[in-house]
Amino acid sequence: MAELASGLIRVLDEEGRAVGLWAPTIDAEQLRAGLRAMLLTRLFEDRMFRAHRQGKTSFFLKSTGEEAIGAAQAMVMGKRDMCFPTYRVLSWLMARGYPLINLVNQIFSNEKDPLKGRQLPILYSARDYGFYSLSGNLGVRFAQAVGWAMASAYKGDDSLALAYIGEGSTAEGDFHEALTFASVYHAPVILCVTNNQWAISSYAGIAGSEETTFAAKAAGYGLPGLRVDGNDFLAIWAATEWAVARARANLGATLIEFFTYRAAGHSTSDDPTRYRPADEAALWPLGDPIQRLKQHLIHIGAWDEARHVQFEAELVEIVRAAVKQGEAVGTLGKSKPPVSEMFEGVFETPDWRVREQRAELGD
Amino acid sequence: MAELASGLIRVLDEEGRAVGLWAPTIDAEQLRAGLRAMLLTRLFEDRMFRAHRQGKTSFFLKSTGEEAIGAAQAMVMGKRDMCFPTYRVLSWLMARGYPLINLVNQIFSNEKDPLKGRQLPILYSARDYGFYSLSGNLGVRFAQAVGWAMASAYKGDDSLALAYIGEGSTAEGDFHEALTFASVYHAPVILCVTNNQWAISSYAGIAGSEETTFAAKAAGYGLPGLRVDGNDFLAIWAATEWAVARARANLGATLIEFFTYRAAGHSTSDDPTRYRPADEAALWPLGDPIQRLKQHLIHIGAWDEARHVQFEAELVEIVRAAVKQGEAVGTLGKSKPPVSEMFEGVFETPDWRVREQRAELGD
Amino acid sequence: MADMTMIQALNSALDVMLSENPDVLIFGEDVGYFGGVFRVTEGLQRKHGIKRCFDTPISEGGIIAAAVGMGAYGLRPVPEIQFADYILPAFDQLVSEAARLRYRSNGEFWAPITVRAPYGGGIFGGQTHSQSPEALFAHVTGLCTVIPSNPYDAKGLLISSIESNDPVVFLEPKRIYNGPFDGHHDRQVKSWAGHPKADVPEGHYTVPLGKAAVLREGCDVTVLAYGTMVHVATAAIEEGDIDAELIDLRSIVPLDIETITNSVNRTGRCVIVHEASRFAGFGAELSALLQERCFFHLKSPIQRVAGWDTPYPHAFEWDYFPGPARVTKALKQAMES
Amino acid sequence: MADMTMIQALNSALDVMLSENPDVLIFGEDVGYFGGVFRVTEGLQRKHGIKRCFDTPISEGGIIAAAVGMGAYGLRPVPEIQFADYILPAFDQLVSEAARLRYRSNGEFWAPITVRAPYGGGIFGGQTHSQSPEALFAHVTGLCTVIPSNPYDAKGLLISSIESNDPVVFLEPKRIYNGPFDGHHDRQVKSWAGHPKADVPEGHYTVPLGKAAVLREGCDVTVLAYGTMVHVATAAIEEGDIDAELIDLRSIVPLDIETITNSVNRTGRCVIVHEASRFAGFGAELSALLQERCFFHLKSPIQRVAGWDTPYPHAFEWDYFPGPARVTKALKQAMES
Ligand SMILES: Cc1ncc(C[n+]2csc(CCOP(=O)(O)OP(=O)(O)O)c2C)c(N)n1
Ligand SMILES: Cc1ncc(C[n+]2csc(CCOP(=O)(O)OP(=O)(O)O)c2C)c(N)n1
Ligand SMILES: [Mg+2]
Ligand SMILES: [Mg+2]
Repeated sequence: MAELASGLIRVLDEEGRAVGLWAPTIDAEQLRAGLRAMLLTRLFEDRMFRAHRQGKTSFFLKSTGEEAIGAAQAMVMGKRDMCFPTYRVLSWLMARGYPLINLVNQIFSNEKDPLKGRQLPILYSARDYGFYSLSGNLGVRFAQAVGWAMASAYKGDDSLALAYIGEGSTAEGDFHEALTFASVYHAPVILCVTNNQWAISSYAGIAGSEETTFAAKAAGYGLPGLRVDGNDFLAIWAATEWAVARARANLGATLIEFFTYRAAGHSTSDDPTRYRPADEAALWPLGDPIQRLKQHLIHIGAWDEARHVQFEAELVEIVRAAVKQGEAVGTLGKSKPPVSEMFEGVFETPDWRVREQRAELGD
Repeated sequence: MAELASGLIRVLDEEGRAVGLWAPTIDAEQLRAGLRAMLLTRLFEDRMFRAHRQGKTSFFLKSTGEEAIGAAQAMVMGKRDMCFPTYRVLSWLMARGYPLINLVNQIFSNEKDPLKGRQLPILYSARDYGFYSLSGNLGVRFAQAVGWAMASAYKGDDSLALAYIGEGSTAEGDFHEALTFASVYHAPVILCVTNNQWAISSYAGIAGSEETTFAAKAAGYGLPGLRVDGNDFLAIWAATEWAVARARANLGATLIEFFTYRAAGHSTSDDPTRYRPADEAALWPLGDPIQRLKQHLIHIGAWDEARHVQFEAELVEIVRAAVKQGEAVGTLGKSKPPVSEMFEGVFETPDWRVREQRAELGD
Repeated sequence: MADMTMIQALNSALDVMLSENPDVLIFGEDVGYFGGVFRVTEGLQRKHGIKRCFDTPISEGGIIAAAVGMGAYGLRPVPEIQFADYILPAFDQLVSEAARLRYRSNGEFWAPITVRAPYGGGIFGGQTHSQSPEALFAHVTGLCTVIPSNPYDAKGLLISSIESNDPVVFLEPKRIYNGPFDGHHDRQVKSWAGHPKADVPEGHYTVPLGKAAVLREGCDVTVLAYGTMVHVATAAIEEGDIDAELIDLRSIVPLDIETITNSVNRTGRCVIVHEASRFAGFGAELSALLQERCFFHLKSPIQRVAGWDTPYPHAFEWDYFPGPARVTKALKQAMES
Repeated sequence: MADMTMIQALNSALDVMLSENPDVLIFGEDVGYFGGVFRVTEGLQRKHGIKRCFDTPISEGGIIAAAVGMGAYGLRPVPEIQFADYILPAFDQLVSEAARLRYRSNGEFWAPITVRAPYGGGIFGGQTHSQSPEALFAHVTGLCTVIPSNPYDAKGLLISSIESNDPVVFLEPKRIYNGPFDGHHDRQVKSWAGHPKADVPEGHYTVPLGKAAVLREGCDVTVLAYGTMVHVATAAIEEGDIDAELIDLRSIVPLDIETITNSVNRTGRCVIVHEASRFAGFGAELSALLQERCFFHLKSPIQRVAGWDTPYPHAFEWDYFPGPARVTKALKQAMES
């Protein structure tokens, strides 16, 4: 067991072959769906990042290099399971087929923003897609996932909870509280650390990665810890299937560390060359998860370069269309939900303060 | 290493012999001093517990069965090291020779209370005795000890910090924060979990003891974890010496779990028979730490029953004298510091609010 | 039907809700087998089972985080924090999460949780077993804060809180758990037996959140209080000869602005009483609101009677605690000019 | 000597203190090599070394706990919390420990720490990068809360805070880090260059805590503000024809009660302006204090201009943010009757 927490679970080798004990059986259709979710995420994020430069949104952030994690897990997890995301798992929503236009409208904070302009761009909420409400504060939702899983178990419902936390954020007390509750109550939850090795400007060492792995922390709670190549779609898939089987069998929680690399800057407010070599991303050994899955698909004869080129062109078009549609509604400042929305939803029914202030604002 | 965290480090065997690799060399004088601190703690606490029944104080709490921990560590640690205590390590102060009368006056909240009546009984503060300010809230000071140690290291001062936390309180986020900082900054601190198996009415399992040991949590931070018989004065001594040597050599922190048993109720507000068998304490296998050290002293020919009886009589007298002296000053409600003390120490110099309110109260 | 203490009334409310609604769960430190350090959950685990009422690790942050997750799932968790002083490790979960979930997710998720916690002084509990943190919660948009002053209200308000779809911090004045306390600490301890508000129905009933109770009508001055201070104010009024109108707020968020404004417009004078330290305490908001709304009716400055701006000092319990004498003094000051 | 922005002034204060006092340590998330997400600590690690200015794990509770321990040891830690919104995980350390240590230990230990945190809105930061939590700290006995409004004060107040032996929460209005902002978001962005208060001495100097600054004398109405709102109030006053006296509180604890009371006794009217949501905000305490002390001089109700009682809403930045128009409206209301 300790081996699994200190080593690195990999399935895809350099040639794109699926090798070793962990190799899952996934049909080509699913693999292509995974590739699509990852590529769509990459293209969408690049497009919106440019939109930010053009002043169409106040904030944006990319998950470049980490797209395999959310994509594979969204496909392995059941439709009724709930994911407690970080801001860096857009590929989950892509794999679940969340409408691009909803993302665009939320990012533009326009009139059609599904969150009514109340939340910072990319802090989505999509209950029907198994995606819990995001917010800017780190860590706090990790232990909420355990509560959700406890509730599911209490109701005899077989749905699971899955939560993500960045390696940097594991230093918050919330991390320990989540693992303690998950362990003590044998909650059906999968707790994932996305170790992309950077926390804004701080290397993972600031959270203790030089002392041991993040997966190794599981043992201190009597839980299994798996350390997985986070750029390996198949390895993520297999590890998640393992944790799901364990949870569904009421054996309890699993901690999974996804070892990956934050290829882009932290966000639109960040310039990574200030604190790390400009070519570090290029030199990253575990490779690009999209390239690796593509290579595998080609290797098993389920894909080829020509199809990929056409495929990518199609996705670019889909993204462009969605962005155009969102721009037609309006971008930041050009369009927004009615001001009344500022006062809605504070409580289930507005109290006199909100009613008076709404009148005071002359709305 | 893992062995040390999952097993149990013991030195004293059933016959009171010091056996095994961990057997420390302690001269008889020190052993007798340790016995004195432990026995004095036991007698003092029993006496003050009765004082509470007589309404002489608002609150009291005993450390029965855990006296070896603070006593041995207070003797091993240097005079300039700082202990961040829990409310259950009075034996530290006894071993350091803290005046009994100060304890009594604080417990009676009388005019001579060294803390000026501002703090609940037993929440002592004794800087000159290496005893950090206690308070009622659990956990929070565990990570402060790491800060103290970081400061000491920064100043090139070789003094160390030592902190205690109850096994139940390890579930607080503070525990994780302390271990994370201790690990990342290689702080010269000794972090101790006193696992007395109970947290008021909750068995240690509520904090995860059924999943693994508390010492085992150290590995998740790349720190050594020692699991020690907390009723074995010599084992505590040896483990502490090990951790001190490691810290002074700048090798960093150590987590020590002291496996012991809370023989008394949680406090004067508690009746343990409501939640555990009345005879559980009597059946506790690791024995009474005082008896075990006494037996060892006798075994090495440095003690005998006659001396012990006389010794105990002397200590009873010392306690009675101190309590009498405190009663002469006054007990709860009969005597208290001047009301002006209520307004002092909020800030270094009182601001207008405190000055006005003091006048308003007519003081 | 026998009278109930506040503890029995709270226990009854929890019992009723556990019986009527399978989505109600009760948990916290020592609340299960033991029944809670103040016995509020006594017998509930035995009657409803360990899945409905259970112990938690000592981790207030974890307790509230779990409650928020359960609430978002669809349950109605009723976590207990052993002392209100120990809510602070969970403050971020309450403020940044429980209170904001509905708003930020546009109603996709919300946290219908009721966080019970004994609070307040008068028990020689010292600094960390006596504090009154209500002002910290009142400033947080999205949180309700409820404070009962008697057994009848305690049960009805607790049931309303549990049935509310908004997060509620339910503060229980521990000094009056077993009997009313009017601040005369030197007099004999009273029990709830025989008190009109101790006559508590067995079954389900509610006392609405946001409705203050006018406990005594009067025309000279309006006295606003909640929790233990309701009894202290009552004593001060009865011992004096000022015809005061006494209002028990019962919940500070939502606040019954109408009742208090109407009263002060009528009396033209107001005394606000709470245990918490004065500076930036909830009394400040009440005072500010009333001078904004009743300015032209005010005959004298609105008075605040509160704890001093010091930590809660153990040995000075009765110098710190705002007893009847301080309320009487404020009433007189309000009547001057 | 060139003008400084608020960021440069704060950086200079830290630089001066690091140079003069070996017991000063600076740490926080991304403050070391990177120099902080707002660049306030830029260059300090390079100049003073990694032992004086270093990165920490993402653990606000751990950061403040470590600071308290270091402070108790004898150092003067100056931890940074990346955004004031993220102080909440450390709220218990600040309230139950830093603020209470001196009192409960009768002066054996104390926590001379200065917790820096950017706060406030006006930057489209959304809910968790825009909040103004000062009222939560103001209610805590034993904590000081300081809020500068310009580069000169920022440096002088920060040095005073670091040299203070009491724990200080030092809130930096991030909207005016790089230039004053008067709330006219549709106008061109201003820089600090040329601003009288941007003329900042290189070396050591202090601005005392607890002394408000009267920025403009006037006899019609007193306007109380701090942080970014000082500039918004200035604009509103300049654009109107009301002879207002503008007071920048600079620190809310300790509060300069004398200056504000004298002013309101003179003008008889008062408008309080802050960004934080209104209910139980710090404006409530100011309003309560002034009606208690100036009641018989008041000609009209004390007005509060504040953020609405909703979470900070991203797209509605300028509907939520209390700009000049709302201040002007309040000034007019204060003058009526
Ligand atoms: C409680 C809290 N503290 C600090 C921040 C500021 N912050 C935003 S992102 C970030 C770095 C997070 O790093 P990591 O957890 O590794 O996630 P990643 O960005 O690498 O996905 C920090 C410090 C925050 N948002 N919330
Ligand atoms: C933050 C906090 N939460 C809860 C409490 C209430 N409380 C006091 S002692 C105690 C049990 C502590 O158990 P443990 O940590 O094992 O220490 P022990 O009493 O066994 O020495 C609890 C829950 C508290 N004092 N502080
Ligand atoms: Mg990261
Ligand atoms: Mg214990």
